[in-house]
Amino acid sequence: MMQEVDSPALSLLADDWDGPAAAASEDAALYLELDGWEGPLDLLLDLARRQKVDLRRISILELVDQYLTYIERAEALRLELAADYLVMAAWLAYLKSALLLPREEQPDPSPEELALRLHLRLQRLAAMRDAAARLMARDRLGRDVFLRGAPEGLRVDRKHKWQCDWFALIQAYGQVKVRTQPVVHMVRDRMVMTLDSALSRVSSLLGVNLDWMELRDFLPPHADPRLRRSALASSFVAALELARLGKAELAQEQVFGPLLLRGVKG
Amino acid sequence: MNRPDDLVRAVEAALFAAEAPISEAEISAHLGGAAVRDALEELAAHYEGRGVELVQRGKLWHFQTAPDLAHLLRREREESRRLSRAATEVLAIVAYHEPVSRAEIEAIRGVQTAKGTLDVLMEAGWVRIAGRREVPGRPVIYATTPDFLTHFGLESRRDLPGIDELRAAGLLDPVEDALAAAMEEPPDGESQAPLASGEESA
Amino acid sequence: MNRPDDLVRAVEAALFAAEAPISEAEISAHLGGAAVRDALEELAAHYEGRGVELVQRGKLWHFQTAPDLAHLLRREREESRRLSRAATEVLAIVAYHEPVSRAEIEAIRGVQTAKGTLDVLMEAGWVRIAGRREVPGRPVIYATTPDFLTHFGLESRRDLPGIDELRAAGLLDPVEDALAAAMEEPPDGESQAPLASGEESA
Repeated sequence: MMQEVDSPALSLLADDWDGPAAAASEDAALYLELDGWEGPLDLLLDLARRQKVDLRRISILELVDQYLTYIERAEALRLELAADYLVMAAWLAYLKSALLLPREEQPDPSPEELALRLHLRLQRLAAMRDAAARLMARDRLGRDVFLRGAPEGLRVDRKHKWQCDWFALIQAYGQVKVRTQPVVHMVRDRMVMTLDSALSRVSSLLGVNLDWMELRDFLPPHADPRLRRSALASSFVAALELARLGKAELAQEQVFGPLLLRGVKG
Repeated sequence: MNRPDDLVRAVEAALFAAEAPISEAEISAHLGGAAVRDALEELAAHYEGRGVELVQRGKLWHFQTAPDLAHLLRREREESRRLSRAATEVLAIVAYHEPVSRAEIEAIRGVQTAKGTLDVLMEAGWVRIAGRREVPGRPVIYATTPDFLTHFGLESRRDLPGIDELRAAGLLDPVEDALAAAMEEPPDGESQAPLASGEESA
Repeated sequence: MNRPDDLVRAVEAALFAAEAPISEAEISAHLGGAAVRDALEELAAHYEGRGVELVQRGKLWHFQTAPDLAHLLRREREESRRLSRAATEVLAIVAYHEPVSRAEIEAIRGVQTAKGTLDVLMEAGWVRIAGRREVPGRPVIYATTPDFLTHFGLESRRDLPGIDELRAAGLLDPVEDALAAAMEEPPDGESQAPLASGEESA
């Protein structure tokens, strides 16, 4: 499977490396190439392998030149290059110039270190690529060796031992009974203030007070709390009604603040 | 042990990998038309008495595990599981109302009862099918088993607490009331049963 | 030929009947807890050189056809899906470096690894998530599965082709470690040879 490295497309490029730049067929070939490489490191490794020397002895300078030539050619053919190829090209150009400087003028980190790092990365990628090829070439189950075609199967029959106790049983029955018993709802008779009585109460109180009054002041003072709630609701509706009829003014300074009202004369 | 020759090995592998019993002709076709009869005989002899044997059924050959070992290929494991709430309810209804049809169970529970729930109870060995009710549709009716009595420590179904006892135990209180009663010990918590008796005596 | 004893027969039958590779412990559980190691060894020896062999992959054992018979048995449907080159590389990196994070895989390959590549390997059942590395970001780490060993015919990860040589050559260490080691060596050490020669020739 990994023999793809030596696929026809690649050897085509190798053969045509110094050929004329304009041939249409070569455009296509080069296109295929760019599709075929998984990023700059992949391309570099391929170029390195074409030096046909042990990867440990590869010349980084030569490799850099080959890569840069390749990128220049691709640019000359106006091929769309992925950004990372160009980033790698720029980095390699820098590496090359740094390597060519006299040792005392070399920048830090040293170009030797950078080159070594690149070298180590190529070795590691190459090692994994070879390992993958050897792995794929092993006697693989379902391809080279086969399991039994029709195994009887080993079965584990799970048998449930159900648990339930006496109390759970009768409790469940009780709950069924309760749930299905006819339910009678009783609404308790309680004191309410009707809208009519609230209307007359509020309007009469407005008549004797000229100043702003809070709505709560209209409620019967010593009433049962539940009656007070009913009275508050009725009085509020009564206040709205009186305001609608033009008999009262309403004011509220803030949301949920006290509701004020006063009578309108005439 | 003497090594089998290549033809025997190939026949052995072909039989092993085959997904169904396979004829002499098919094996032969697989192996480029070689005569495989002798190889089959040799293999059958080799496997005789082993844990696996090569058998011929009609024209077809296949490996099978030795019949006397069949019991090893299946293993039972018991797992303890708690009966679900729904299943407990259904069991209780069967116990109190037996024999009872599924429709009747549903009417009492007020909810639909999955078929699986009754299956679980039958698997547990507590409920059995007790025949059919002679009404239109002849529905299956269910009843409890002797195992049910044993498991729940009952002499007979009459040992199940009656409705009055359930009520006295608070098991017929609406759930919310029962909860409330449990939460705040009652100032007027006596209001349920004792009230009735109190009224009578008054 | 001497007949195998009952335990050997039983182990043989269980292995034949199993639908997937099976561990010593599982076989033992099927056979009432018997110690089956010796029987496994005896069977493996008995089947050696036959058309079917007994192999151990990690903790799992299974019978399979002999590899040299592959050409006779290979089916027409010849492997429906082939792994992409990217996927085979990622699989190798996981196998040789496990456990390994996605970032570490990408550092070796020099390209981003599509999420789908790892998914394909996990779907194939060869790679699994093996937790998180306790470093900032807590990246997920990946490792191979027992199925991986079974599929590629490896008794253990130590059987990975060339793994000892790769380890000895430091090729399984991170670049940083190798770099540090190389920089510590004498400046005119042989490890620098290719670069030095390049410079000299320039």
